[in-house]
Amino acid sequence: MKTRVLLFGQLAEITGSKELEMEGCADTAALLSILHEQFPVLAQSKYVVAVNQEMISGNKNLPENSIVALLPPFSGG
Amino acid sequence: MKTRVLLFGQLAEITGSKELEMEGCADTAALLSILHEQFPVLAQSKYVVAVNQEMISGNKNLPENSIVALLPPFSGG
Amino acid sequence: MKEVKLKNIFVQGAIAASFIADSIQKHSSKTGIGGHSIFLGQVRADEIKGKKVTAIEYTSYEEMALPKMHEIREAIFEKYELTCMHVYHSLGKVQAGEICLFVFTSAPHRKAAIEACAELVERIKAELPVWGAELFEDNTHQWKLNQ
Amino acid sequence: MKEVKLKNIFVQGAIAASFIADSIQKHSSKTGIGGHSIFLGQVRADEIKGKKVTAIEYTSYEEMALPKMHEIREAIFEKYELTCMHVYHSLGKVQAGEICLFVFTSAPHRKAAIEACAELVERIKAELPVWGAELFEDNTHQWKLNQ
Repeated sequence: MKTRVLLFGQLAEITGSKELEMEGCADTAALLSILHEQFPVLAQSKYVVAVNQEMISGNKNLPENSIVALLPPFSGG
Repeated sequence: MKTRVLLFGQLAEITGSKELEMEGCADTAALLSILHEQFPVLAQSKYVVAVNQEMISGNKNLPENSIVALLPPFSGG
Repeated sequence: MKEVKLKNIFVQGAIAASFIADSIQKHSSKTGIGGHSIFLGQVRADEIKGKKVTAIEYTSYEEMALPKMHEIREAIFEKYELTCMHVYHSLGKVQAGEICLFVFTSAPHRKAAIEACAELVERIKAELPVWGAELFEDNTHQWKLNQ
Repeated sequence: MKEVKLKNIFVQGAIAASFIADSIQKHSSKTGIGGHSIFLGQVRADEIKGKKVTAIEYTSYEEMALPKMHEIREAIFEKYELTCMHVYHSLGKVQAGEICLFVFTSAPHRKAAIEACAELVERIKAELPVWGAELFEDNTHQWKLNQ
């Protein structure tokens, strides 16, 4: 089961990439736990999570080919 | 004792003139009473009075060469 | 007699979009500005008792309007942290669809610019001795009333 | 998948004053409009720890930003009696002194235009997934924080 992970702003700098592909994550909690382990600074960063362009709170199942986006605080305008 | 009277907007239409010169008016009450007699529609019109570019309320003495302006409701912008 | 040099806000006829653009452009050198707020009054082709407004003709008692505008300007600068403030009001005839009022405030932060602009518009409409005659197609007119 | 045609609000680089003028000019044919309210965001040359911001580089998650903007647009049209509404936001690099956000509302009466514009600006800043990196003279940067 594949998941595309998109990273924006400072989060892309922390991971060194704007996009990651992850395998075998059944839900967002599992996915984030792997990411936090791999990138400890990410665990301390402020961000919200969107699955398939919808903001979520709490844990969320990830169907095949989901797109998970990690969004740091917005600063447009 | 001369007083210049300036009329704006619809008030100038009522009097037929944007400017009048009046003689012997010691105060604004005297001046307005003469004007109201001469132009009865003016008496029924809404306006504020300025003497030498300062808005007044109530009666006000008129020194020589005062400029009295009759200002209908503002509608700029 | 006040010896203050009064800024003239009145322009003859409509305010052109290109004039507004130039005014915006001039602020690019003021790099402390973070936000601009602009209000534009536009002449509406209202239909009143079956007759259409084609233009508004503005007149003012300028000798009173300019000192009053000066007073408003000072009060707004006192109240809000602004970088600059510009006000232009048409005199004479302005056709329906054309701009008759241009209020422009700039500030380091958006809140001051937005609030100052809104307050300026209200004060200009309420306090400046300016009158608009709404002209109809048949050459009659009526005097505008501000809401 | 929504089948709504989403309006693109993003433009590459700064928003030119001439573009704003054209946008204003186009409204002269809409003679039901009585007032326009415009907000312009301008990049500030802030000094942070002795280093000057020379530009902001904007990025967005457009696939989320455009549906969100659509939602905001609908809500604002629902809430205020507006004739029209236009929003443009820069992506990529915008130099200090240049315009990065253009919000433009028009209505028969000023109150709706002014309030809708102010609310739009707040919602755009709070809800659109857009990020600004403040670039310094020495090629370092920091991520902007909205107030």
